Amino acid sequence: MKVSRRDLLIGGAGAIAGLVLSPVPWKLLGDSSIWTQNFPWIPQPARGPVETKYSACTLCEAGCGIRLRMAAKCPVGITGVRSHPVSQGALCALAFAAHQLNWHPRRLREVRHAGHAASWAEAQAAFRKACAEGPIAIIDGRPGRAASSAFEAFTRNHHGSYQVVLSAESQALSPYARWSGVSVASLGYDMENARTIVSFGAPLLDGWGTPGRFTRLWSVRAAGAADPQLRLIQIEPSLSRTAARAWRWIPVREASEAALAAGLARVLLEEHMVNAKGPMPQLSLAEAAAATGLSTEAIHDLAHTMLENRPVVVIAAGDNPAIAALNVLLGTVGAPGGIVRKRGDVPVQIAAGSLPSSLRAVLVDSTVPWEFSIPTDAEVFRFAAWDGGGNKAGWLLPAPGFLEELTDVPTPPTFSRETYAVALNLVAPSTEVQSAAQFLLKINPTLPVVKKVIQARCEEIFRGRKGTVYGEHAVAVTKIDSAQHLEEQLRQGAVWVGDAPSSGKLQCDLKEWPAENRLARTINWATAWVPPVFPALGTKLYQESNLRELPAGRQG
Amino acid sequence: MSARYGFVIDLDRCTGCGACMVACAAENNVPPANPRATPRTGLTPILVRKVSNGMEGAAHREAFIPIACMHCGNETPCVRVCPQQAVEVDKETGIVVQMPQRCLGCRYCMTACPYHARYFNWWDPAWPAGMERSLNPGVAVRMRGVVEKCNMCSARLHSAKEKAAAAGRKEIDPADYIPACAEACPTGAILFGNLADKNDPVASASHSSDAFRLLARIGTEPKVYYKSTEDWVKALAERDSPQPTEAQHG
Amino acid sequence: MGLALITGWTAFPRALYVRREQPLQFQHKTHSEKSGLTQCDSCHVVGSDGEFNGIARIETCAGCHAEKVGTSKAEATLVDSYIKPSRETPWLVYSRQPANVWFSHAIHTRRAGLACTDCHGAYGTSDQPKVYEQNRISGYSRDVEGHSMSGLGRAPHDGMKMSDCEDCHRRRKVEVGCLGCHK
Amino acid sequence: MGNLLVMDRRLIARGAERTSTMRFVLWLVPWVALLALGIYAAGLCLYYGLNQTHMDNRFAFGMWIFLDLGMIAMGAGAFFTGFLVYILKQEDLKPILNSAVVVGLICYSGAMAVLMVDVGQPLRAWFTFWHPNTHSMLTEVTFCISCYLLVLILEYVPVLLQNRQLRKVPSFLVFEHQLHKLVPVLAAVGAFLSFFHQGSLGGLYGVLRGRPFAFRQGFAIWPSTFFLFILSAIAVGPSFLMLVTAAVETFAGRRLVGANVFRKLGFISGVLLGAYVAAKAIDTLVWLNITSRAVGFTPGDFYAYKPFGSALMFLEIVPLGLIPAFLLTLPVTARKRGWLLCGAALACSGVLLNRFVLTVQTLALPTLAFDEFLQYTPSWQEVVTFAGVIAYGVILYSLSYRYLPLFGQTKGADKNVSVG
Repeated sequence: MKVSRRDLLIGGAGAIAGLVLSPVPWKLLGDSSIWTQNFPWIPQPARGPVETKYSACTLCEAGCGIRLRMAAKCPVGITGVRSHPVSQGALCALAFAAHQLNWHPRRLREVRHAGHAASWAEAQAAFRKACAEGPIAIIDGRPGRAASSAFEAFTRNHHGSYQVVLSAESQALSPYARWSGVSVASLGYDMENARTIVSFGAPLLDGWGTPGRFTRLWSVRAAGAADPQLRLIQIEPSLSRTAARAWRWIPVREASEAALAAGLARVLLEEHMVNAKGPMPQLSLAEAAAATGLSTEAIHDLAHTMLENRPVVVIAAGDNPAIAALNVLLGTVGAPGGIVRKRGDVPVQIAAGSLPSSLRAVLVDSTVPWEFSIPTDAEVFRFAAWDGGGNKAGWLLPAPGFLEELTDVPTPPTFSRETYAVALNLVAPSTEVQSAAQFLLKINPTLPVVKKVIQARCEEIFRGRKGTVYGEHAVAVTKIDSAQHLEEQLRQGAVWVGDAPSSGKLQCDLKEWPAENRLARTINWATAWVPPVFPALGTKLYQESNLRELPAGRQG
Repeated sequence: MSARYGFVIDLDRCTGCGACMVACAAENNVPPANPRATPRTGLTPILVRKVSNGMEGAAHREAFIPIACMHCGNETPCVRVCPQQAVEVDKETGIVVQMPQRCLGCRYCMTACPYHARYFNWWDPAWPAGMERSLNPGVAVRMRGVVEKCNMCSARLHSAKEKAAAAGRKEIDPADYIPACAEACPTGAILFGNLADKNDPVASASHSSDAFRLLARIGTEPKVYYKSTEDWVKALAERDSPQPTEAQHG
Repeated sequence: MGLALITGWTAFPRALYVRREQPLQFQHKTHSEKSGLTQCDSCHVVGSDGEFNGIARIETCAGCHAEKVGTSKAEATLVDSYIKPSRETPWLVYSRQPANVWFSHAIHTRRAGLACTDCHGAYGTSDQPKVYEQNRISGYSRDVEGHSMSGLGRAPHDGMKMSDCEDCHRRRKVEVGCLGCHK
Repeated sequence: MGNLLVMDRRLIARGAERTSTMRFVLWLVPWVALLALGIYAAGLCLYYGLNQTHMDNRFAFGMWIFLDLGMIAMGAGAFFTGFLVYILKQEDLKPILNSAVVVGLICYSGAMAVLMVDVGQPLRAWFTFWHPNTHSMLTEVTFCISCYLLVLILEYVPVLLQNRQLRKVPSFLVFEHQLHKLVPVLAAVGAFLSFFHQGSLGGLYGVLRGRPFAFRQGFAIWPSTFFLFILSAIAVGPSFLMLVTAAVETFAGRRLVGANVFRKLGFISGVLLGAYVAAKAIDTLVWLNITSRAVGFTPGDFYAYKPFGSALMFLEIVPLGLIPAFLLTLPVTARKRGWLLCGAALACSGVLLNRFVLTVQTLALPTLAFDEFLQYTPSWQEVVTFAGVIAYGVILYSLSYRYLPLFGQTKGADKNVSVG
């Protein structure tokens, strides 16, 4: 039979009509749009039981208290802990995305030697050999931890040297340590009792010390008030975040802070505004003015403003003796509201500025900032959880990432009291990692084990019967029935805080005005943070907005 | 009783640290930037903007203004223009809710918003391998080609409601519901609460003499208030007051 | 035209859904009658904060099935391939909602006092799992989309699409906005 | 090749003079290439997403929306001529009616196509029909435009059916006959829909209270731009038809419609343009002095930023508004074809400029006190996609002109058919 054009057309029309009356087009329309709502390539959150854990942030020495929301045994959210006596619920911007760090593309996933993949066994063998052949050094970025005591022990047994890299905050305190013979680790600022704080470029409102402590203090006592209870005077060449919010901002020339300090000292001494009689700086007021770009009157006025509201404490951004000397003149060293001594003697640490020559090997702990370049030509064993790039020489050893190891958190340097906390390994390592302490333990099984040291420290605190444990509630140590119980609380995220410092017992005598002026290493939100990488969400701050810039040497 | 949730942001206290932005992104499963993203194509449901008084030298002042959805309570521009009801003002809470799964990505709402608080997903969301395990199960991940914005951390409102129901309560416990940005702010600059509740600190703060709203004269009744003691900052509220310039890079 | 109609109504639905078997032949009946787990919440628990655990996790099963109970093949699979290695059973969830849906069992059972069967039907007494039909395009379970193509002549608890929720809410005069059910 | 030639010949109406197949194909080739390129660019945007464009969160609308608005304004000729012919019984305009329908169809379908690329989730676009937000101008636009597109297609079908080959199917003849009866109704419906969506397109921006540069007071639910858009659209619709016709005449190398048609179109266009300019002037004054001032925006906020100076506003109102209005209406100039076309061209560019200012300048201007003025340049994908649409238009029009009686000049052909 012949199909005419007409039949075809009619048939076609019929088919279309039929389809329209069937569910086909409508269902397809609906399903395709539903498909766009659940694209298979869009990741979905894992399903699983949700729980809450408390711990301390281990990404810098501040050790802020964190609350973790875990889903399917994996952290899905981080918030601060209001009841935490040091951080008081505040965290730095990056900490809120810290739980994503362990999957950072730059996560170090394998042992590397001279840029090539290697095995843990090879690394072990190489380090053992090195120890046998000659002296070694271990560099620690965060002294006073359980791991640190393992390092010290190892260096003792293997005639090596244990050295530390101090944070800028600690460096700022080291002049007092040098003058008083008290270890930096025992010093702190009694900000809660100060009424005027003169900061020479220290980013007090930008991650300095512990993000929570000063920002909260400032927020309560200073923010927005024309005549605040707490006066923050910021001396800084550029309008930093701190300067922008300070009560007064004094713009000075780059690196002229020491000169200003000298100028202020002259005014204070010449006008007998302080009890101290000297030493008098060599620099004249006019010279200071010239150096800083301020008028002599301005320096003069500043000196007077400093003393209007006492106690006053001066804070430097780094190791700057001239600025430290101001505190000595002002008599704020060892006085309430000034530089205080928070505990008895702890061993004085040697800064790793100049390593002894003729070293066979240097082991660098993962707490040492990536920026720190090791001043040695010995074989380097560097532990790191993230590869900051540019490290092709020696050994690169994958260390545990965020909350992947059991560690303790000693007192942050700037705090006025002694504290102690524990961070559990809440997250299962996503790759084969070893901490430096574990690594050394394999070589020398007699070393103190982190777990044991933490136990011992808890017993010590328990026996000391001093201070309070801040967990769900604040409990005085005297009210806790056993050391095990105390340790248990710390393991669940509580923090122990010693009693208020017994001020005094801290004497600094200056024979002459410190001439040398080591250039202060200014710190900010980024360098206070130890990992060389930022959490992926950091892009919100430096790429998807102009709020901040990704600092040089940092990986996004 | 129906609430009117809102914010009072104290600009004297904002140090521009950016904690609110990161905390918000983490809470709401906002993806990290695509390598090609810029400040104009990024996703920042809350965005801290830096402003200056335009002066030189020691007279130079800067301030930071966190900008999120203002949850306009009157003639809500985006709600009015959305052709397919992907945005609505929630009767119960006053939250202006964006439903990305309903959105067709026409971006009309973005042209309507005077605060630039709405963001388009120019790329498919992507996380580095494995990082999807860190996603918040309370929030659905958006897809490419839709508009999103601050929903006042509705996931937290949900869990608060669920908790209340489990305890046999009808009303949520205010302590259970606080958006990520307000919770994260280290200086307590971001205050969150129920503007309709006279006893709520937010309600009183919103009436303080230092409080103001952005472009209030447009008449959209934003539920985000700002506070400042500095006159040049207050002057940023309206267009016809002396204008400072946007400062580049922080 | 007729041809088009027939294909559209018969062949198409078959082609649209892929039929998948559950990993285990789970018997609700046995559990409720023989093992005395008479209440749904013996296994499907609403937690203290109102969170719903959904299908019991493997630990719960292990509570009774640490060793093989009976000799059935399913029993062997359960113990050997899931409980022993403590792997979660990859159940195909008939009523799984898409990611942007927020549904609180606490609110619907505690506050509204709905019974499980109101939405899930009498599935709790079935003696073997029904076949799981998945839409090839949208990926939804057919129990969510509803079995009848025309949408006519549906069983009360057939379908868990937005329209179904809305119907019930309308009937019970419970008004909620988008936020009420979406995240 | 050979049978292409035959086919081509068999499709052309008897008695109608058309250029040789060769030349026609050569003419089409570049356009087809451009169209292919456009489809490729659009494909990129659909596959990789809108990151292929240079639009961003602040410039959420770009070149596409501007040109869509422009195109639809130009397409207004279709419904307006229909309205004149069938409702106002201006029979002498009938000759250009078919051409008008094709132009309209091209403009509207083209705009629709671009919109489908412009939205982030085209597969969900139909939600607007399922969950419409009745307050939204865009809903109004979507409904009207899609309905009117149907109308245009229905209006196009009878033209199509006048093709020599298709007329051979008797049932089609019947069908066409019925449709022809329907056409006046369609024209009426079309007119209604179009008046509406032309307006809603204006309303689109007029309702943006968050954008004081665009926001206007209005009557009832409609801002003044609603009415201004209708007026401007029907004003330039005829002008655009004149331009198109003139262009075709140049290519065809002979007059297709009488000078009277041109003059009439010109006159209508001119009068309406005059009315539009007057209305616009008043609207501008009200807006600058009352509407925007009330919310704290001064003219400085709108015209302080180059290149969007007040010169632009002047350009739009006088050289591209008032002057063409006179050129088109004054007997002196209207008698001269050259002046007439010149006026038409000016009028069209004036309205295009208006659409540009409303779409682009609105988004470029700051709203918050600390906003900055923004720049935006379209990406090649955006440009090429749109160029593709132009190509599509040219191709469709060329085919229609070659094979269909666009200017009712195939009377003779009809006779032949009935004879043989």
